[in-house]
Amino acid sequence: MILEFSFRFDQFSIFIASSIAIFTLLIGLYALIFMKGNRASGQFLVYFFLNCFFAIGAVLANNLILLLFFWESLLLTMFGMIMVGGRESYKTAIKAFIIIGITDLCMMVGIALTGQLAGTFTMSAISVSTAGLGGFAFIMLMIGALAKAGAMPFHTWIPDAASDAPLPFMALIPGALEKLIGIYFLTRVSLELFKIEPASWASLLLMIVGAVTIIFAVLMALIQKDFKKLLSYHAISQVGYMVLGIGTALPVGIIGGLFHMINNALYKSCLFLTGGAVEKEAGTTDLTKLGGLAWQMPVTFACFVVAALSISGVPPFNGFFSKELVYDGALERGWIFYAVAVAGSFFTAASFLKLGHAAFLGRSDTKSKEAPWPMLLPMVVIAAACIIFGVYNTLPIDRIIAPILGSHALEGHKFSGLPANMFLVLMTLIVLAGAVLNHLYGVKKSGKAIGAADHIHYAPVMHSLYDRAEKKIFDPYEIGMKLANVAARILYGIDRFVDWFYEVFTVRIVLLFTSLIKWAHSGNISTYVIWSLVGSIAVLVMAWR
Amino acid sequence: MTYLLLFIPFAILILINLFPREKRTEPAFWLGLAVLVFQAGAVVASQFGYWGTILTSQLESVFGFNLQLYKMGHVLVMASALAGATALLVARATLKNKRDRFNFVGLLLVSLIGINGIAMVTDIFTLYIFIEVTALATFILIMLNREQAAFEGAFKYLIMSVVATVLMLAAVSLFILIGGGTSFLDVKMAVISDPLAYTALLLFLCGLFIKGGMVPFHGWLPDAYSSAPTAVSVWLAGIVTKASGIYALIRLMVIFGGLEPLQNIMLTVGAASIVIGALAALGQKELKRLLAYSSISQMGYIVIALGSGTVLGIFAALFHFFNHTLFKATLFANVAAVEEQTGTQEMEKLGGLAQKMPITGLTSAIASLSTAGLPPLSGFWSKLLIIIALWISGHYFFAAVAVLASVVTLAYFLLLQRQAFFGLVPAALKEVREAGPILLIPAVFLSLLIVVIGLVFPFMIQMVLR
Amino acid sequence: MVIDQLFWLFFMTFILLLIEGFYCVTVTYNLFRILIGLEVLIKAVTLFVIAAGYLSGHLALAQSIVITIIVIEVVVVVVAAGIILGFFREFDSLNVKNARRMKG
Amino acid sequence: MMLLSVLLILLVLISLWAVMTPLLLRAAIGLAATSALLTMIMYQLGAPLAAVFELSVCAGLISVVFVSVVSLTHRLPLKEFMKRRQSRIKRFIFLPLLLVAALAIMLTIKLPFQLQLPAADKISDVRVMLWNIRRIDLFGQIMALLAGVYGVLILFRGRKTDGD
Repeated sequence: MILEFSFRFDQFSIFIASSIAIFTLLIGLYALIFMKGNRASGQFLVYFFLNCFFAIGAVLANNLILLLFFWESLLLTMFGMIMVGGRESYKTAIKAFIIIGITDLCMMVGIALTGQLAGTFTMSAISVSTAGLGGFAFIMLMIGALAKAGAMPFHTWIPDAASDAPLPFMALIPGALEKLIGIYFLTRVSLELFKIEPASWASLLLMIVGAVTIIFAVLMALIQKDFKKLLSYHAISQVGYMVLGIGTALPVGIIGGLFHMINNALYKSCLFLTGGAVEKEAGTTDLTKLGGLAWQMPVTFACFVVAALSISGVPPFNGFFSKELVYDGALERGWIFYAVAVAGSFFTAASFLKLGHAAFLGRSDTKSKEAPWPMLLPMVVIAAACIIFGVYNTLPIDRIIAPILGSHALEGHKFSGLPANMFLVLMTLIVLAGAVLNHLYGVKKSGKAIGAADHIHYAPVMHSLYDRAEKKIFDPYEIGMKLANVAARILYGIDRFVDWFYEVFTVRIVLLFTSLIKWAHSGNISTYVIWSLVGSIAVLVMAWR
Repeated sequence: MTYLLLFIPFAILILINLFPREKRTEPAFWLGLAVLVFQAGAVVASQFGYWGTILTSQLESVFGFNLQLYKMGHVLVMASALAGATALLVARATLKNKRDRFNFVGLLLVSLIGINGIAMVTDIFTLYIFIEVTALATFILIMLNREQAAFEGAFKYLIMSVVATVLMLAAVSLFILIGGGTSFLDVKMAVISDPLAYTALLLFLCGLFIKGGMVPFHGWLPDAYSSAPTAVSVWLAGIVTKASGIYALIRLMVIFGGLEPLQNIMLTVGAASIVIGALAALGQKELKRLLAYSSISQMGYIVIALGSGTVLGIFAALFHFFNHTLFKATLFANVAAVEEQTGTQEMEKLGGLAQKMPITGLTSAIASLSTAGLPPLSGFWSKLLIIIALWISGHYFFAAVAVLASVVTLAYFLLLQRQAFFGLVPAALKEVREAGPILLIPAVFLSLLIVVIGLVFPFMIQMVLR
Repeated sequence: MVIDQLFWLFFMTFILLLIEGFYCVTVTYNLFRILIGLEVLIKAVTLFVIAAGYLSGHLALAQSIVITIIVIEVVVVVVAAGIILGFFREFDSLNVKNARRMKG
Repeated sequence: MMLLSVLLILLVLISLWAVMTPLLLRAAIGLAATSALLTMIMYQLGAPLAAVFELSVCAGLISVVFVSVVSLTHRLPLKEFMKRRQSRIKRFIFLPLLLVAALAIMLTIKLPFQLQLPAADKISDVRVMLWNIRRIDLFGQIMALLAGVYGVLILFRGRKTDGD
């Protein structure tokens, strides 16, 4: 087996690589200001740009082993960047390191198996079926890709990192870059290396993972009370749409997933950047303390609105178009997936209404001023890109994304422009309207006037509902919202269990063996001599022929 | 060149003893360093075919030694030069007594001759002699400070070493009985034809396992490593046990690699060493002892690679051999720096040293991560090649063991980093400062090598594998 | 056939001496006696090498090897004696229990 | 053959005595006697040069080292000695039994294979062998002795001295 290390420059890889470069440039500019005064800012920037180097290497690699090299190098820079956050961040860094490290090991196994089955490690030459051992290899590779993208159940480090790591890290790595390369690799694996079919189990598995991730993370996001933490759960939730889209294995879903990937990178990094500006200027990201920033930081507010509308899927922003494509694909594969995706959309809108209302509207207790221009510039550029990619969606879809699939797969369909299926658009609009109504309802029932933003953050849904619940128990709306709340709690429990499994259970088992081995090393030399004699006899017996 | 590798250290050894008693420590250090630089230079020069023609032909008539330096030996000679230079610098900084420093150089040269001999032997009994010379010098080196613990460590090493001697010499006598000679060629002929000689080979391998500290022959190793002065630990972990145990194993596996049962033994012993070494390291409280168990685990990787029985496996084993010298020497140099500045190497008493000693912290992080096999560091490539070699030869289970154990490796190094280099600085260590340049130079140089090799290797692999 | 019988005779002696040596090393509490056990082991091997040379007709080779073994043996014993003396100076006893401080 | 068998049996017995005797001095003497017997066996087998080495170095030099070590370490008080002796007897009593058992087992099984001996060596002179063929071994011996010299210099120095 010859290890030939080569790179690959096609439409897809160049597109992703240049996106990575652009994001790194913009957010790097932002980080220069944001990290000013931090003791370890120089160290952070070194990791930051090294990260860009490794990410581009991973995207351009045409050999699975070379890809693994760059891929695992990302682990190192990620660890370093979280570490920079401060004293408390060590635990988070370790957690991220362990989770990503273990999934990378799974990926290594997958790569070894794939190479074994295909007889080569060159990606462009690999074609394996998902039957038998190939299926195992597919799952292993998928685990690696999904963990990088931050899908369930490999996500638990992201919310922790949100509160510990420096904000440019959140804006770039979990917000944009890891999504890009994670989904890039997932696409390569499922469409090129394995060529999954719409009816296959692999496709179904991906769709289930996508749907679960959407609904799970968005419910978690709904009950968060911190600007960055809320965003970090959305960073997980949005991955679900991409995975769902690609999992459909239909052209419309794949294009939707890929388009959503780039859209998500845009608006999510923009949202994190506004969060960073708020943190820098107001001094906190706690929603109970924020309020009325809209008039103090108008540009930041404007960018936030654009990005929030995008992520909620309001026309004509970019998120709307990509979500429509994903819905289209999901509906074709089963109404349940569509329902989950739409529900996710509803909660997304609700939580962003809450966030925007709490942080930017209402009465202000703090005196903040607008962020400096190097921090504003990236936000504005990205927000503008959100609008451009929405209004002129022909540009990214027809020029960049559709050619990735190749013309024969498209069969003459055109996916750009206005969505083809007007029923879906109507549904989306209804859901969005529902979200707005829900928000207004929640605010009103929270006990104070609309402007009382500092009160709303207390879970606009839950708190008001608990007050109402004593009087109107059989209100279907309330029951529905209660169920959502209970589901959120249960999912939180699962979240903690996964965490416990990674951090406590495995460690306990290992430590048990460790103490056994330590006990065996009694320091007695005759024991050691006897060991070696027994070992010699064992060697003689084992190799007897 | 083969003769020079033995005689130049020998001549220097005589020379440093000729200096007057009061003034000999400094020249001994510099001459010792010069020998090691010569070693490294000789390896580089021999890559360009420079030495073979000029000097050897004239010396050949004078000394009729049966020695040959294969390409494989270059790795050992180079690694011993690097580890030796590190050990010398660490000794200069940490050994306070002038006489100790002088004796350190002398004994280092004796064991260096032993190691160079191991790199070049063509005869199984001569191999034993050089292993024994290296071991003898090492017993004394361990007791250089004559600390209480050192007597215990050295005595355990000595006892196990004699057990190894018994096994190896029993093998040698069986080779004489059946093959009528002890050169590798005779031994090979005997082993292929006769089951008794095959048994003898197994006995010899057991002896090498003891010397190399493989599980379950490893009892002496943690005690010897942790009780020796740190400068000696660099030398022991960096090259001595590997040269006298593991390199000899590689050499024999190159000769007898095709035998199926031998591969099974290598795989089993290697896997046991990897797992038990890593698990035991997880529970250690002292830096040196942790590194000692980690050495056992890493040696396991080399041996398991030999078990694959492929050329790629042997190449990977040699590469990991070299990498292990790089990162273990760096880590022990860091331990020396920590011990020098804080006066302790117990992890519970340390903390937050990355703030106080940034360069030491950084180099130790690089070396630890390289040990755990993380890209873009050199350790990643050797581990990857080992796993690929195992996978290609169909040993899926052992490949899985190798992969999973690297998680544990990562765990104990993260533990080390957290307890020693991150977190809060204890009150007793508020005044700690960075170690002096003598301790930093080898650490920085070696960790630079780790990074550079890691980054350059993917572009070199085609050339190297050919 | 005589050769085979002779070999078996030497082999039995070799094994008996090995048993003595290893028993002594593992069972005793005295460091010095461990050294005695090690010496018995080396004696056993020396005998076996000479016997192998004698039986196979390579006595010259066996003799030269035995000479080397003896030289190395002396150095090992001297070093071991030095360790034992140092040990005695530290602990004022030769009990091997003093050499079990490093464990785990 | 007869003489050889007797010598070998004696060798086993004397080394057994060296291992079993409670007094360290007697153990050292027993070891010297073992060496002397080994010398005789070597002589019987026609290896006089190795025999001389064995006699002078092992029976002579090593015994000197042993005796001096024994005399440098102090003796136990009589009461302590008797107590140790009791526990020693308990521990060492199994050794003769073990030896007898091993001997019985080995006497019952015959050699399971035929020895295939190689052609006799052309060089029968030890001097030629040692000085011409195995010259590298001599170099190794010199290095081992050098290490021994360092060992004596470092280990036999008195208690830790400070300074040079």
